[in-house]
Amino acid sequence: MSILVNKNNKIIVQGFTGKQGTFHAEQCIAYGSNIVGGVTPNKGGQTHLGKPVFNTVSEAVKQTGADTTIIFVPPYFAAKAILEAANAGISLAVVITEGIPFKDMIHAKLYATKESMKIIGPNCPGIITPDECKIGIMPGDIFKKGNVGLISKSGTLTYEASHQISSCGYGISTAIGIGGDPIIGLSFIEVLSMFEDDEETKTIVLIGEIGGNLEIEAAEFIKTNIKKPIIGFIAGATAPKGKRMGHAGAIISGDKGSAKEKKKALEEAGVHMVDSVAHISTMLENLH
Amino acid sequence: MSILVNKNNKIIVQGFTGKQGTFHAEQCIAYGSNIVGGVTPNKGGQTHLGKPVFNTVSEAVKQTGADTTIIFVPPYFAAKAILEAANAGISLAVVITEGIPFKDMIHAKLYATKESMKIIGPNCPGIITPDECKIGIMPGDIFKKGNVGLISKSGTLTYEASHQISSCGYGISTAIGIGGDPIIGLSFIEVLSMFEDDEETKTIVLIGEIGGNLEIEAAEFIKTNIKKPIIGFIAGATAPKGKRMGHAGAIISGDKGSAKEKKKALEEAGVHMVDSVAHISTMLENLH
Amino acid sequence: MNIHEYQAKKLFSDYEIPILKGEVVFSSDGAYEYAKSLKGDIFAVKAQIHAGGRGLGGGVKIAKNLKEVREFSDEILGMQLITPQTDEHGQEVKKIYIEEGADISHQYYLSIVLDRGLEKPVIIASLDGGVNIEDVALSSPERIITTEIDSLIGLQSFHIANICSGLALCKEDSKVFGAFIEKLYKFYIENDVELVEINPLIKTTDNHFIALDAKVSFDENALYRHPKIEELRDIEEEEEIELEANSHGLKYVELDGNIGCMVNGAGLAMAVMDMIKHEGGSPANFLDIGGGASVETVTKAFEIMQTNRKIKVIFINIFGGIVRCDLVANGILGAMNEIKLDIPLVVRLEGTNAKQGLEILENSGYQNIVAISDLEKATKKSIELSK
Amino acid sequence: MNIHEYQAKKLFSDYEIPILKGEVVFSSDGAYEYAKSLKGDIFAVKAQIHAGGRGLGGGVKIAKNLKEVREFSDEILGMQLITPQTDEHGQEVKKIYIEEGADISHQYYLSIVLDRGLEKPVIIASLDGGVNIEDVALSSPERIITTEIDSLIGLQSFHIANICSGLALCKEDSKVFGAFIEKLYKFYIENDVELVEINPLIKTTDNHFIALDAKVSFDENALYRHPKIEELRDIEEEEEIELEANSHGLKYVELDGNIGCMVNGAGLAMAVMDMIKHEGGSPANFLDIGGGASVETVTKAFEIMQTNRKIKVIFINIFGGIVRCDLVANGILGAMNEIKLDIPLVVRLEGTNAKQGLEILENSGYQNIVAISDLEKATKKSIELSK
Repeated sequence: MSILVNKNNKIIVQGFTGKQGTFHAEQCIAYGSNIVGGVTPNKGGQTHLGKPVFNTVSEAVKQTGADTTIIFVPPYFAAKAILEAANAGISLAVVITEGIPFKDMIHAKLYATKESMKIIGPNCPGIITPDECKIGIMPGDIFKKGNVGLISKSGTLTYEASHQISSCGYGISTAIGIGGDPIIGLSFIEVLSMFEDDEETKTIVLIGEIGGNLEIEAAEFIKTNIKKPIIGFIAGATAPKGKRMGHAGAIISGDKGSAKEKKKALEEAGVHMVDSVAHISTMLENLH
Repeated sequence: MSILVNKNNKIIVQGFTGKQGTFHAEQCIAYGSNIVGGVTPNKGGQTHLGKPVFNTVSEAVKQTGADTTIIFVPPYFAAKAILEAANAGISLAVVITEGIPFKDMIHAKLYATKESMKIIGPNCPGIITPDECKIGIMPGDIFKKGNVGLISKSGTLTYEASHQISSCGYGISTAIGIGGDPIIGLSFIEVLSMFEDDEETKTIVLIGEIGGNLEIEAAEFIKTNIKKPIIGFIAGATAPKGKRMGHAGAIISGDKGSAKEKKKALEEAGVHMVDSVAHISTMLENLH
Repeated sequence: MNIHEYQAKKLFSDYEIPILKGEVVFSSDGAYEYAKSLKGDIFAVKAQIHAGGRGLGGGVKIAKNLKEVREFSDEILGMQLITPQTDEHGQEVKKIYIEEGADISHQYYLSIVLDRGLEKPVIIASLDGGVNIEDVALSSPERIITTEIDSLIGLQSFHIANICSGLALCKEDSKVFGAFIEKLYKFYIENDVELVEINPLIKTTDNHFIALDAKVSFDENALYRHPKIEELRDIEEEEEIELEANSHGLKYVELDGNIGCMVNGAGLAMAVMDMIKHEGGSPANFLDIGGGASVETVTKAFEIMQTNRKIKVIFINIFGGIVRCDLVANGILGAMNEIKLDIPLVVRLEGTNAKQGLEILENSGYQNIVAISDLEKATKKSIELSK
Repeated sequence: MNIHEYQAKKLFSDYEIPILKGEVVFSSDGAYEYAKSLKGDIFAVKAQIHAGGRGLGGGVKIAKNLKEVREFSDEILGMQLITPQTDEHGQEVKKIYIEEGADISHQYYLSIVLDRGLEKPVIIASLDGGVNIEDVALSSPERIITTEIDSLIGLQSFHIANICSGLALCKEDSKVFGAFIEKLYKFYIENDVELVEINPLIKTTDNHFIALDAKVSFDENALYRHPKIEELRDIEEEEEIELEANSHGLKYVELDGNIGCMVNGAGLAMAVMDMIKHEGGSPANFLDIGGGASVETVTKAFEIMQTNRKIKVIFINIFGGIVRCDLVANGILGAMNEIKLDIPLVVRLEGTNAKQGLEILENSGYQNIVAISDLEKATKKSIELSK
């Protein structure tokens, strides 16, 4: 078991023939992900990386039965790519693109919700179920199979956490980077709930960061809904107010969204918080 | 029991102080419906029919705890009135207004769905649970309490059917006129499903008419979902093609939407069809 | 509300939707003069009536020279044009549209219409134009591309790509056809259009896409937002008597039978027509007098039915609800005083104060009024009196 | 992206949002001349910097005559203005806004801002303007009306009615204030605004509603659609070095400490800063070099960090994923060849080919490079070297 993705997902790549799309699609294929084709407008009919290219998602779905998409389309067109995927009946879209205007993303998410398409991202590393399916830009080989569900706003912190988890002999059921933008698709709550229901997942590692309110909401949700042990970390305790820390969403305005506030809320919800990302493995060992 | 409405609904009237709104609100109050107030922009603070008038639905909800609205607002503003009700957290809107542009209605329904507000109508007589609650413009006294669930596109046909039902000693659990416009809120399917689940309802009377596809969809649904006996009638067997029979939606285009086609589909779904509205009572007696 | 081809094309050109040069004229002289001003040596002469299928009835002719333009114009102007969409008497042609010719390389079909079931507009495009789209739908459904447009997202470039790809258009044609669809959708959305249909939409030998025909109908309920479109209403094309009824809040449709019907409520009015037919009679009309039954309303309804000489009996069926039957009865008597009716009147009253209403009618002294409370009996009585 | 009050007010006037007459000037002479051209006998002299709370730092003064205009302008122009939103050094004032006076009868607050949790814009209106809205939220939340605007329906008249009614405005004021909100919302939506805040929004004694202040920030990601707004960027207001970093695809924020950080990934970069602090050190910056670690990128990062004289050690933390650590090591050495670094470098490499990468660094011959694979050890080493 795992959550959201496994070897059965039939995946297409939107922005397939672009530089980024090509590079990462190749990596995903090498990992064993079931990439069935790609979409690039006006390039339909070609073959790329040994897979068929289609003009539209709708055609790709008709021809290949695809149910999942990974989006590398540039920011100005990415929201439209999400609309197209939702319109074509795709059920999960992983959006790698960084820099989508929030107004566009609000609209795309509204429509995706209406069409029951889940979104991971945007501006995220993607999702991986080790040894089965990688839909993203993360290095596959640092994710070892195991029983820890990993969810994070940050890409490299996901890798760091996964590295620590495997360095102490544990592994990952599924790892998801939900992205650090102000408007994102799946949030902590939905993913936590899936991990809670997933038999394979025994422990959850949650990595948040400053900005926004998602961790506070997660804390509320955890209190009454999550029974599995959670290890938590919030990045950005030393970040100054009013400055964007790389991610568009990682900004403290007023006193809201600070690491301190989030850490406190999660601790009160029973999450085992660590002060340093280097202590995730220690905490994991303590819990077992 | 009953469906959708009972003596607990707290009802407001949108377009309260207008001629139509005043007349029918008075009738509803006289029937015993729990009208808690009304809304007319710029007339907030007044008292009308002994009930408070508010400027906005939101205020009315805050002050009275209203959960239901009946809308008498003129067609040009009616869709906005629906949006306002949905925005204010109303859970059921009965829309009496006739002549709402379909584009407006599509939009209003989209938003109402998002906000989980049910709509009955527009261009409908409303809903009544005899002896408990009337939210509409139907004459209350022809609806006797009983075990027949009545659903109809037409107003006066609802009265005619109810009259026949009571004339042979039966009565109504809840009667709903869903309206004859091209775009309506609750359709046969949703209401049939509620009647199926309602303990009080033993038999269902379904009255359709020419135009559109709702009866065909209902037939499909009935096959696998409805076990209670249904008596059916489709008005407009003798209507010519391409002519609107009063209701904006009652028009046969090509061969689609004819009474013959609908009757056949419903018969195949096990509905007891009558050829004349005068035979509903006979059929009801035969079934019992 | 329907409009004429020439009106629709004028609106199209406001949206830069490509059409051929053409003009509406009212005489063969006008036709001749206008055709002379056109370049080219082939002209279309097209009857301007609302009903579709004009070509089948001889309402559309291709003239190969100016002489033929005059001949065909003479032929078509003033004819009673019968098409599959008119009744058997046809529709008188009072204006014609003269249009330049074009070299056609392919005929497509394109329409945008509200799909009631989906509650969305759908764009229907077909590889086969110039023929009945319903026939294509039956014989080769794979040649029709249907695309739903969710109002949450509107028309998107991927919709257009899907349509063009479905029609197997080449890259250059896709660009031109895509732009055509965009303009048509804009027209559809901005004007509360219910149906816009272009059949055929031609591709010319020099690769232009042009609307060769144009059928448009608008949402009646939204016309208040489009006063300029409202002005396009051609009252000559709508049944005068139906318009007259409408203007008094009555909904009226004329039929072939001899039993005049006057009912409150559209559903009940249809049910009454059905019942008459079911029992062996023949209804002369659909007439919904709506909520009220005042002396004025009933008088107007009588006046309207009097215009139909075939009517042998009038069947009034009122279910008294908010309207009390005693008031209805008085309304009927009031109207009887206004208008001398020399045919029998069967009145069925039921609902609120039905008994009092029937009594009022029975005691009225009018010999031609039969008052009955049972629906089926009243229907049978009407039929009996119509034979 | 933030803009100045004077720029925001110019945009407001394009949307017919009422403002007072005013102009930006760059000298006290200019201030004097402009003030002279204004009617009235009271003038505002306002420092134009992006940070809020200017009044508290002495950046906003009310002049009662032209002489005072000149005096205050002299005072404010060139000052290092320290406000609750600047750092302790403040921000140099290079331009001021001269504005006519107004007779204020009430001060309101109005803003429209994206609520990330709701994923909708919200309109926040308060009865108390001219004060810190967060204080009002704490002390008298009932005086703040918050209204969510769903993008499916946009701003509706009932939203406005709810706001006006929440502020207990009379019918006449509601009309004027309602129109104000409509214009402001239009401005917000059409320009991809992230925050527009008017504090205070005044009502004058003659019943006009006027934006007395204006704070606007835009969605950086959407600026490509608004080239004219992009032109309003005031690079003097943004940290020069951060802009320089940005233009090379690096994300850089300067801090107070002495350990320079160079990390791939924003989350990891924050986590490294936190870890340094947690272990007793002090980070000098946030620096995310993103996905690549080429010679050019690393060289640029070194150059940027060299501008900060406080830095005693550079801590490089790269988690090799798609980027292989051996290539990163070569990138670092390449950069070392370009730039003479006289401070120690602690490099922690982990992930793909980490071992090879560390070996390359160890064998490089650079005495000031310490290569470590354990994150915590590397952090502690950096702190040790920074003391």
